[in-house]
Amino acid sequence: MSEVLEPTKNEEALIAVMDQNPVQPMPTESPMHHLKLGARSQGSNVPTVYAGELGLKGHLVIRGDADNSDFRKGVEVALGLGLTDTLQSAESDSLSISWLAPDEWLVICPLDEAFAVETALRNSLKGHYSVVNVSGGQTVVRLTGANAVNVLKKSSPYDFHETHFPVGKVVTTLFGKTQAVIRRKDKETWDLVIRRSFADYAWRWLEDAASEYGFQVADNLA
Amino acid sequence: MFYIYCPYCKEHREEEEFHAKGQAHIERPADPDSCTDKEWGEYLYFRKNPRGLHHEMWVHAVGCRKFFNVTRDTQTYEIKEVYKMGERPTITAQNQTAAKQA
Amino acid sequence: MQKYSGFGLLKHALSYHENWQRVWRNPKPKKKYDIVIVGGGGHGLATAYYLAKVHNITNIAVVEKGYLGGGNTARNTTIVRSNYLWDEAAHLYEHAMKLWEGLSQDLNYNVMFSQRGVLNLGHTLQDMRDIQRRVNANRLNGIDGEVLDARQVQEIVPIMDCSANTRYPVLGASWQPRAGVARHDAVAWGYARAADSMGVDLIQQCEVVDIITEDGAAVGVETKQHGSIMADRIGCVVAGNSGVMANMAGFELPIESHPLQALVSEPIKPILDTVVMSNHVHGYISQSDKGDLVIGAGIDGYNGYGQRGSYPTIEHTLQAIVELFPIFSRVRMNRQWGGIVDTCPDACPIISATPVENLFFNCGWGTGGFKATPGSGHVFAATLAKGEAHELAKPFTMFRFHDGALVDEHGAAGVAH
Amino acid sequence: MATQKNRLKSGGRIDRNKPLTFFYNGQPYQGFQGDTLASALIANGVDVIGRSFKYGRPRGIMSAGADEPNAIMQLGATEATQIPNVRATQQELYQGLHCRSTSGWPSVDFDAMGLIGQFFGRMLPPGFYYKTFMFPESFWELYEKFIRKAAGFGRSPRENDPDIYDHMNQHTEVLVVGAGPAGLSAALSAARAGARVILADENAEFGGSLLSSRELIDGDPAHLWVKKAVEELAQNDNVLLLPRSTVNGYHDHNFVTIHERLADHISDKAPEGKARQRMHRVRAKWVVLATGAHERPLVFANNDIPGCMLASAVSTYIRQYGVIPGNNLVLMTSNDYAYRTAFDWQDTGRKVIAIVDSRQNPTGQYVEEAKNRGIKVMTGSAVIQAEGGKRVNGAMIAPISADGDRVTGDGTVLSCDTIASSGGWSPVVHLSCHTGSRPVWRGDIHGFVPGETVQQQLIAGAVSGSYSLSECLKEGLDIGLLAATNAGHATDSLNVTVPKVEELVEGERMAMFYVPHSKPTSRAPKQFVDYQNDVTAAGIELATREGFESIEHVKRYTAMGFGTDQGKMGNINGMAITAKSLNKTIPETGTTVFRPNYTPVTFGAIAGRHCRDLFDPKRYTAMHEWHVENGAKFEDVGQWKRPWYYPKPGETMQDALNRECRATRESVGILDASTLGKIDIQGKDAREFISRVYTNAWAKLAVGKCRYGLMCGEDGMVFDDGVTSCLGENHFLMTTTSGGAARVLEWLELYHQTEWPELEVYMTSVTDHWATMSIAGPNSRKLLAELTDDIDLDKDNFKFMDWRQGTVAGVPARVFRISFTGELSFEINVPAHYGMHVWKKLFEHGAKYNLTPYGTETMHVLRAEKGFIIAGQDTDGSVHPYDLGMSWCVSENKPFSFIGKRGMKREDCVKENRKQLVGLKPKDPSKVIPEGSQAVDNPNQPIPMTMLGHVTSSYYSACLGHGIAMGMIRNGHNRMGDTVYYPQADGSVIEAEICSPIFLDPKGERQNV
Repeated sequence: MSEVLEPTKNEEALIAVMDQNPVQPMPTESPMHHLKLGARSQGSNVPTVYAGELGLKGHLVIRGDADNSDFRKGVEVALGLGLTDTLQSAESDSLSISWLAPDEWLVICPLDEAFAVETALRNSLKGHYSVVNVSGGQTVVRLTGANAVNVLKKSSPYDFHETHFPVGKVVTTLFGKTQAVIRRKDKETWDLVIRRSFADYAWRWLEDAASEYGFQVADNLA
Repeated sequence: MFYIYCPYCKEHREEEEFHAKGQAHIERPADPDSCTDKEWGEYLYFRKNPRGLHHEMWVHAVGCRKFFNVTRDTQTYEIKEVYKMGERPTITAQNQTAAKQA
Repeated sequence: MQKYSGFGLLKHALSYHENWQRVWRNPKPKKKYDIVIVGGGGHGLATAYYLAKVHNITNIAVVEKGYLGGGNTARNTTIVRSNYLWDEAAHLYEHAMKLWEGLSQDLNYNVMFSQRGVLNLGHTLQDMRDIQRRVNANRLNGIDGEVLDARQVQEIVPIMDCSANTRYPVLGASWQPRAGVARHDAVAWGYARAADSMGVDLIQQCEVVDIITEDGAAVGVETKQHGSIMADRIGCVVAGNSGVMANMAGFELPIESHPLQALVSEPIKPILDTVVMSNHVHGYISQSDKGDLVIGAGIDGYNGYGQRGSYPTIEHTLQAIVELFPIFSRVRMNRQWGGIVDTCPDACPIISATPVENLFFNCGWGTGGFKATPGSGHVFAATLAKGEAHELAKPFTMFRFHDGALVDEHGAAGVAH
Repeated sequence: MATQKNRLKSGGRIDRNKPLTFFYNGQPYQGFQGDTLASALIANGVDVIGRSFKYGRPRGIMSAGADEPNAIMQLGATEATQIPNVRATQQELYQGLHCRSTSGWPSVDFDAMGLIGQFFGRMLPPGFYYKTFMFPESFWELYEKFIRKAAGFGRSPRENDPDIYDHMNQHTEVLVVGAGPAGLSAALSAARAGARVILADENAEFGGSLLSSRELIDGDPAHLWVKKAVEELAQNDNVLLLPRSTVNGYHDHNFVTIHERLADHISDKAPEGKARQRMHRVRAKWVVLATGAHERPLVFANNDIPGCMLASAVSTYIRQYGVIPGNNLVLMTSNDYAYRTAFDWQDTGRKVIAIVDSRQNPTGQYVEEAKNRGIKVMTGSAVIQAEGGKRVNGAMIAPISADGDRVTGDGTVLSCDTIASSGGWSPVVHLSCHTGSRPVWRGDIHGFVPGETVQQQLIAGAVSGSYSLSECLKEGLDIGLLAATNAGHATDSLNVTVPKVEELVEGERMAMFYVPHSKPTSRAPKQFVDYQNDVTAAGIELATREGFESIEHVKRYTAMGFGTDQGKMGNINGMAITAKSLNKTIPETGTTVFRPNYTPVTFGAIAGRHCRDLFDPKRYTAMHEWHVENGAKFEDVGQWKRPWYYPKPGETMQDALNRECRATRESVGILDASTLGKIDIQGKDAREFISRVYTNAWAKLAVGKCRYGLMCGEDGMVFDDGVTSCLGENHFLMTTTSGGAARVLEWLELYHQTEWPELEVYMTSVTDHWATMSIAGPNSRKLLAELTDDIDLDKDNFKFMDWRQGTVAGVPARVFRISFTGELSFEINVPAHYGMHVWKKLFEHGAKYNLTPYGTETMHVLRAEKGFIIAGQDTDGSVHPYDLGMSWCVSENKPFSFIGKRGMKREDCVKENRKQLVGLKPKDPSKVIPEGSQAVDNPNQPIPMTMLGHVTSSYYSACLGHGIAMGMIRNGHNRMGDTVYYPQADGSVIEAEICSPIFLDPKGERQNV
């Protein structure tokens, strides 16, 4: 198997693959860094909604033909997780994969593993596909608590009732006047993937919508 | 507000997630350079604008970003059929009227 | 024609208003007319009026499938202005503006044309560039208008939030003092009454189901209720049905019909004395003489003949209104409705001959129809009378969509309410 | 404080232990918890609560619900919490409520208009303003002021709303509208079947008519059954109960809006942090309309004198609120059911003078009961006229013909203080009409019922014309089950038993709308149809006499139905009168379409949270905080907040621009360019795809190279531009304008998905992923060199329009040697989470080079000095590349006919004399031609002048020491050196010379060093 482990020269010339992790760790700022979430005042009444920004993650967008068994296999080999079906997600200890479109999936992994995962994918995939590192472009907000679902109902026209949105389902839909990829992690916990430039708005919206239920910023949700 | 079935997400979504993209099945002329101004103008601007069944294109903009076709009654706003790019409608004004006469 | 005046009113009051005459007759259609106008809305009735008045052609019928003035004439936000960007459009709308001034006296019917001025707000630097460009063009075209800064806007509309802390602060506006609003129903009724008095047959409840043609030329219309009515020339002024009508005659138009929504608040005491329009945040508002806040929304993106649009469009509009006028947040929406607007790719109308001889179309006014009513009728009357386009109508031929000579009002005029 | 003289000792659903003080026109009054403002006013014997706007006639409370036309109040204790046009019959009473009547000057009790109205009232028939105020023309403005003053009821607050409003999106299988007998039953059976159910009712308490009914259910008072039903529903997790929630709009595909009032019953302001009202945006699989019916008043002379009321309203006030609106009642009816009002009245111990029944010989159980109760029943008669001023003091009763068309004998006046009337019931069809369905007339019930609809809608109870309680209960249960079944629930095993009620034996109802008078309609005292707009029977006759024959014309001419009650009380009567005067039937006359809202809805509630800070997203780059800390002024570009310029203390904008420009040209400046759209394009056909969507050639662009591209629509007009780089043979990075990013990506997807699916290419937005900073100026290379050791910056190894991958400030980066300023320039892309770090490092090292941050305005100046266009500013959708003088950017001989190629060849696009983009140099170097100025050849030409084109961009160039501009000039490319004139609003004229738009470094040497 060793020969497939490193990309062939030819591959490199075709696609500019880039390890985006510094050799030495460098200071980072997450999309919500400026909001100083830790320091934000919390609602007076007893919290029934908690939310926080998960630290920086590796985000990879995979594109390819779901009906191509080589592609399916290749992804499974590389990730140890198979492509998920329409509106479905799967996760392992370090990875999650979410369906975004019939030919598009989002893989979230630890930030410093993004290149390793991309390389693994490129090593095991051939033909027409693409892998794009978008780690800097989005962030994950984890929303939990008894009233989390009501915050979502205020924010999106989607039906979040468990008969319609069971654990593991993932949808891209409206969030206020921006959008989010929303995944149900468990009965009361939801992960929202938000684009960096909208993060400030999304957080303020969320805080505002949650305030009446008693809202608390939580940084230990991961 | 419409409730539109996305054939790629395989469920109904609110109209707010979509953009209407106008008449469906308009094909770009194979050889534009050989088109007359008239032909090109019709491709650019002239549209079917029926009162009744209309085949139109929508995109699931806040969602899977896929374009698809919708057959909708422009009077009652009923959606009769949704089908993917490259597919043909099974419900048309012609076969509807035919069905009525039958 | 029975003359209307304050004195007349008094006279009739003494006789318990029992002797008012009909405002128009209810004639049976003749077999043939010189000109048949399809569509009894404001534009169609104005066309008939000017045909009779200016061109002395009175052997005319206006056929209307419903009731007079029952289409977009009865469904718009009644804004009248002429500050369009391009020369062609500006001249056409200014022609209309000049006819609006004095129309009540001309028709002896008070159309309540109220020249309270229109503000088109600018919220971005590009908005302001576009406003400068448009106002300069207007000025050199002889159309009144000036560019105001935020402070001057605030003086004209003290209740509007012109502060810097809104999401898209008001940077300034274009201001056309001669612009304003009018009573939409009265416009249709006034033209109808005046046209009728000159002998024009107004035939309501008469639906055209086909255009009768003989070797490539239109010779009449087939109607549902009265069979065929023949004519030397036919003018179609059927906003909201233009596409359908064109298909009857066997051709397509560069037109799509979209829902355009509007709404009114409950009547409140006078508080807004001018018309405020914002293309950027998408809200258009004025206050009617009855006291309702009259608010126009944006066009819905899909084709629709249902005379209703989608609810989020209403939400976005009221969000914009509350953003501009936070004090209106507690005022309540009484009623919403929708019209059908025929939109052209360049947001300008079609006043034109068609592939069918003797068949003329006046359509595609999009959101600009009401304000153009007198001008549209006036130039279309000339076009029908002479069989060739009036000077002001020439740029608006439907064939511009072949050679590409568009008059693109999208650029700077935006949504042309 | 006034005593509650009309409050009954017992009865009603109010809490006599909770007295409430409220203020009406400044006077304190008392009511009880459970009162509406209307019931409390009646309890206190307040008769006149308003004046009619045209005639100034005194008006009293007519109804007990949404159909009330008269009791329109101004509510609110403070300026900021004013609420106009509150319907007293629907406003719950709370402690300290402040309200005022909205009409009458100087007061409702003495109204000047009232006098004027008596004299001039006759001068004001429908449409009077169309017929006058025309002469002289100049006076109209004056007339209009007077007309406007008279109009309008309440007033807007003058201060900003302190409250917040909220939206909640709901999805349900069954939405039941109305919690009367039918609605409650429908909700019960649907819920028992396991469906997700929402039950909404506009009132505070569920139960509808059952709360004031005389009838028994399973042997108990009806309200006990209501209690049980509500308890059962409340315990079901799948049921959402929404009291105080008006279903005000029924939209397409079963989308329904519900306006819930969370705080209006507590105060005029919501508790801190809570929403005052909430809009539920409901998507329902099935909608069950159980909206009931409104009673119709009868149209007789002076029927607006306070004391004239709806029969059902009188019963409601007695039974539900424990108040009685008078002492001596005359009841006029055309049906049996209204008799109960006389019984309710009599049961309180007050006097029923007579029941006046329009039917010749009514039968039925209530008629018998009335006789047994010793109530005088006058059959074949009608109240043809009310007597009185500010309160009814008599009813003139006369015999009428069997068809109800004529008065057949002399009238006699019975003295009384209350006239209750009932002309039968009108089903509340409003919601079913909202999506275009037309109601249909049913002769047997003299009313319209919902017509055919394409919505998934069911109807139950009175709205379907089933008026008896037993019918309502049974229909409700059946329809509820049907809805659940339709929604996919098994219901056959379910056994729902219909509660037992004693069947009421009713006699034939008579179709009675307009009550004849001994005088002809035009001469009889006013007979009101639409109270709020002062529309009378005579007015409607006049309208039809004048030729307004369509019901829509009648409505618009008389303003019938345009009030805040939207014709709930008057429309059917008005149509009946219209039909009569046209000798048509009501169905022939047709109905009118009802539109949302059912009852008025607060703007704020519709706007929801999308206002103030959350009106629209503000998009920030990774370096935004730095810009804020360094005093940047911001410009809105799309949703982005971009630094516009960075003024130093004491600097004017122009000072700052001059400084930023010079620093960049003389040393080095830096721009946050992160907002540029960036699209990652991969696939073996990427290159082919790109060459189809751009106007220029891409076949030979080598890996490591960048190229500028123009994007046109199929009409050949420019709509976006940007630099695209070849990252790999199958890999490109496209940049777009900041505002155009989303549009361009959708545009590319459109062509890929619809026209060229065979092309193997994937496009992914990386706009947010890369932080982009552009350093420009002679020292930019030196600066960059200090922060990278693995990129060879040698001018020959890293050429203009090359890109390299490497490390900048320790962060993996892509560096593009491209320039929008004409200077030596590098665009550094790093993952956005490192953006701030790299940006700050650049400043650490940049200090010695006087590294100067510049914003969009300086960027505009610098690029204008070089003649670079900005799509959207120098283009407006009507110019093609040749107009812009950018033929070098159009590759005619590409094999594939790229998008725009054919469009720009159309007759009008290739004609002589098009407007073309040129440079413009003011003759007076100190002048800057205002952007948007219009050029003319002859400044003395009389208006209208011949315009040549407008100035698209114009600035003062500090580096050149004079103003520069770009603009459109007709045939401009062939007019180099000509002088054109720009007439200004202030009368001045600015002269400019047409020149090349490239003002600085035409050979491009600065960027190639």
